Amino acid sequence: MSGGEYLALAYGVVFVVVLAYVAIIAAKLARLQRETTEILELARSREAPPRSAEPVVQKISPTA
Amino acid sequence: MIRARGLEKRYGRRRALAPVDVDLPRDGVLVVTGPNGSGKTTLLRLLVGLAAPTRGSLDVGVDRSRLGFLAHEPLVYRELTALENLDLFGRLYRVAERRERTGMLLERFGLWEARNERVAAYSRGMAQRLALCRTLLHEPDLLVLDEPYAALDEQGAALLDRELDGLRGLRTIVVSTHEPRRLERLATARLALA
Amino acid sequence: MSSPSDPLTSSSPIRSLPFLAAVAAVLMGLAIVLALVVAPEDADQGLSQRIFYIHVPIALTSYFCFGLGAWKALLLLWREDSRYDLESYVAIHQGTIFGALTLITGSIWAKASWGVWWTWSSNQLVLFLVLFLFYCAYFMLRFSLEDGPRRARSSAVYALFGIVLVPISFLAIRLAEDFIHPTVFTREGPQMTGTMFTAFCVSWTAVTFLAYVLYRVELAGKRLDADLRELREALAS
Amino acid sequence: MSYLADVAALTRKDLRVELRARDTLPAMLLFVLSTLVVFHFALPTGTADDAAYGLLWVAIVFTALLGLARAWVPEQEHGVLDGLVLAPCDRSAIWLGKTLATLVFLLAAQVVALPAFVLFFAPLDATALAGVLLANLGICAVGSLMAAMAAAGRARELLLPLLLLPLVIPLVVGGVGAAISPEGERYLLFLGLYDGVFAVLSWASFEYVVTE
Repeated sequence: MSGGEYLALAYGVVFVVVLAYVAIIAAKLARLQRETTEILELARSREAPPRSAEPVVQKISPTA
Repeated sequence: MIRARGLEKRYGRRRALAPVDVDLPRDGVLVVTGPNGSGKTTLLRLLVGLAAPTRGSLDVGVDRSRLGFLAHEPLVYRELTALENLDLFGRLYRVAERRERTGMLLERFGLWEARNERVAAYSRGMAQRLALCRTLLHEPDLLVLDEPYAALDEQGAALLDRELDGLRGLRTIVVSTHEPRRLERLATARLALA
Repeated sequence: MSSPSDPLTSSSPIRSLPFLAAVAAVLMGLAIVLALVVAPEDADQGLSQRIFYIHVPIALTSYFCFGLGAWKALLLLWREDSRYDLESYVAIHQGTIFGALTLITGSIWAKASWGVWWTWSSNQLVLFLVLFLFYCAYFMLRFSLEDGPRRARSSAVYALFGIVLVPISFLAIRLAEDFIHPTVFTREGPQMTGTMFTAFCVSWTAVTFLAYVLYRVELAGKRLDADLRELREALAS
Repeated sequence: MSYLADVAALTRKDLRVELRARDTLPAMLLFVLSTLVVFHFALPTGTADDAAYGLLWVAIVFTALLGLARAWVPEQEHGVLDGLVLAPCDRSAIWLGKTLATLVFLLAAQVVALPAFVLFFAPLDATALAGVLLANLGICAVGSLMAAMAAAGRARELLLPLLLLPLVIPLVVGGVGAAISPEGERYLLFLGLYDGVFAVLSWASFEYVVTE
């Protein structure tokens, strides 16, 4: 292989890896979108509105 | 002595302890009950500082040197004898007159005869009694006991009852247990974890 | 006991991401044009010398990512804010990807200029091999520890070891040169003329910028993941 | 002063546990000897001494790994590590105690291994020995911290070598250099630098690795 081909190989590898990375990110994006729609249906399917987010506090009942 | 607001603990996605509030005055006795997996052990590990809370605030009015913790595990070396274990922890906790205190505790919990035997040769109940000696060795101000009666036989349980009665009003105690009736006369506060 | 901030309130806004990505794309385009066309032909190495304009910037960017990961790890240990764990993890993930690229482009360049796919004589390449092994172990550590503060802290400590390892192992490799086998020739940085130097600098900024954008994209993705999981849990319980 | 007392108590405890259990030290002794014998057959007769020094260092590193893999086992039985972490002593004392104990075991294995090496392969001069001693410090200091990290993981026997080997590469370079290079002092200096830097880093970060 000549100098020029090695050059193309080097830049090609970099380009392919970055492209693969972008593809992985795109796949993650699709998964996130699917999950969001799932959660949306979960929210709609519940009749009662979801409980408020503040912590469930167990009261202590000190003895008389 | 202990003040906690909205104390919660998660390990990544798993929630080990639902938010809980605790207010325990000095020399109070808090009995924590709840089914397995409700977070009793997690709460106690948070109180002694073995785990950091994920959310909420916690203030324990005593530092490690005035704190005694009895866990599910005896927290002693299997290959060392009872005396060697208590000697090691005595040094680490800077206990004054270490030998006398160790001897007295081993005597009180019926382990004096077995003092030179390796813990590996101990039964589960004897190991639990040794763990109690280790927990009380440095006369801690705050005593945190995780299901102390779990492995004790009748005689061991009676020894523990006598010990706790002796400390009532002198020490702050937090106990998690499945037999709250046994601590009915001692408890000044109760916390039921769902 | 400061309670760590909620992942829901992530601070770095996603709004600016498209803009950053556009700048990165322009810079990369400019860098490639400069490196392949504008920069003068190298006298003895010919075309393959132009690999230099992509190989060295990627190596420097990899150092930058490992440094960023170590800095976030230090912040995690110092401020106990679990937000830094994710940032340190993603930064080191970027660093490892660029580290692998450095090894690949480095070996291509070695083949082009010395006819061998691997050579122990170029110190920087050997250093990257050591670092690559180290940071692969970083991921092994993260995958074997259970999610939680212990994993965050252990990973942070290991990341700090990594950044300290860089100068130490560079020194070791230079010392190792004397007895493993004396180098036939050392390739100190080529004396760069004006346009070569500008091409290098543009390429360096471009690749660093690209890494930073990828870092922010992945970070946003992972944060969204965490928030969605929490939302699902809040709804399910 | 009490810090050193804690460290002494913890180191003595480790030595006593080992003398009682007698599982790590004999294993390390036998391992290093059998490795050297295997190397004898692995080396074709004509090879130069330099290769033998390299193999000595492979034997030392893997013997250390064997010892470090069992370093925190006593603390994991009955959850004793929590007991130590709860004690009011500075948590780095736990690390220092374990490092010194592991160092004693490694030295004990080398008391047998180094004479055997000189017998089987090639002589060891003073610089080479100094190199071994300095590298031991580095391996045990970093190794006991890495072992503590790996102990919390699932596949701990697999994880420890992966975590430690990249960090040990500079030590091997320093050790081998001290043995074969004419100006061995430079390598001893480098080993000293490594020990100083990584011992302080391990000392400072141990606390973060054991608390949850």
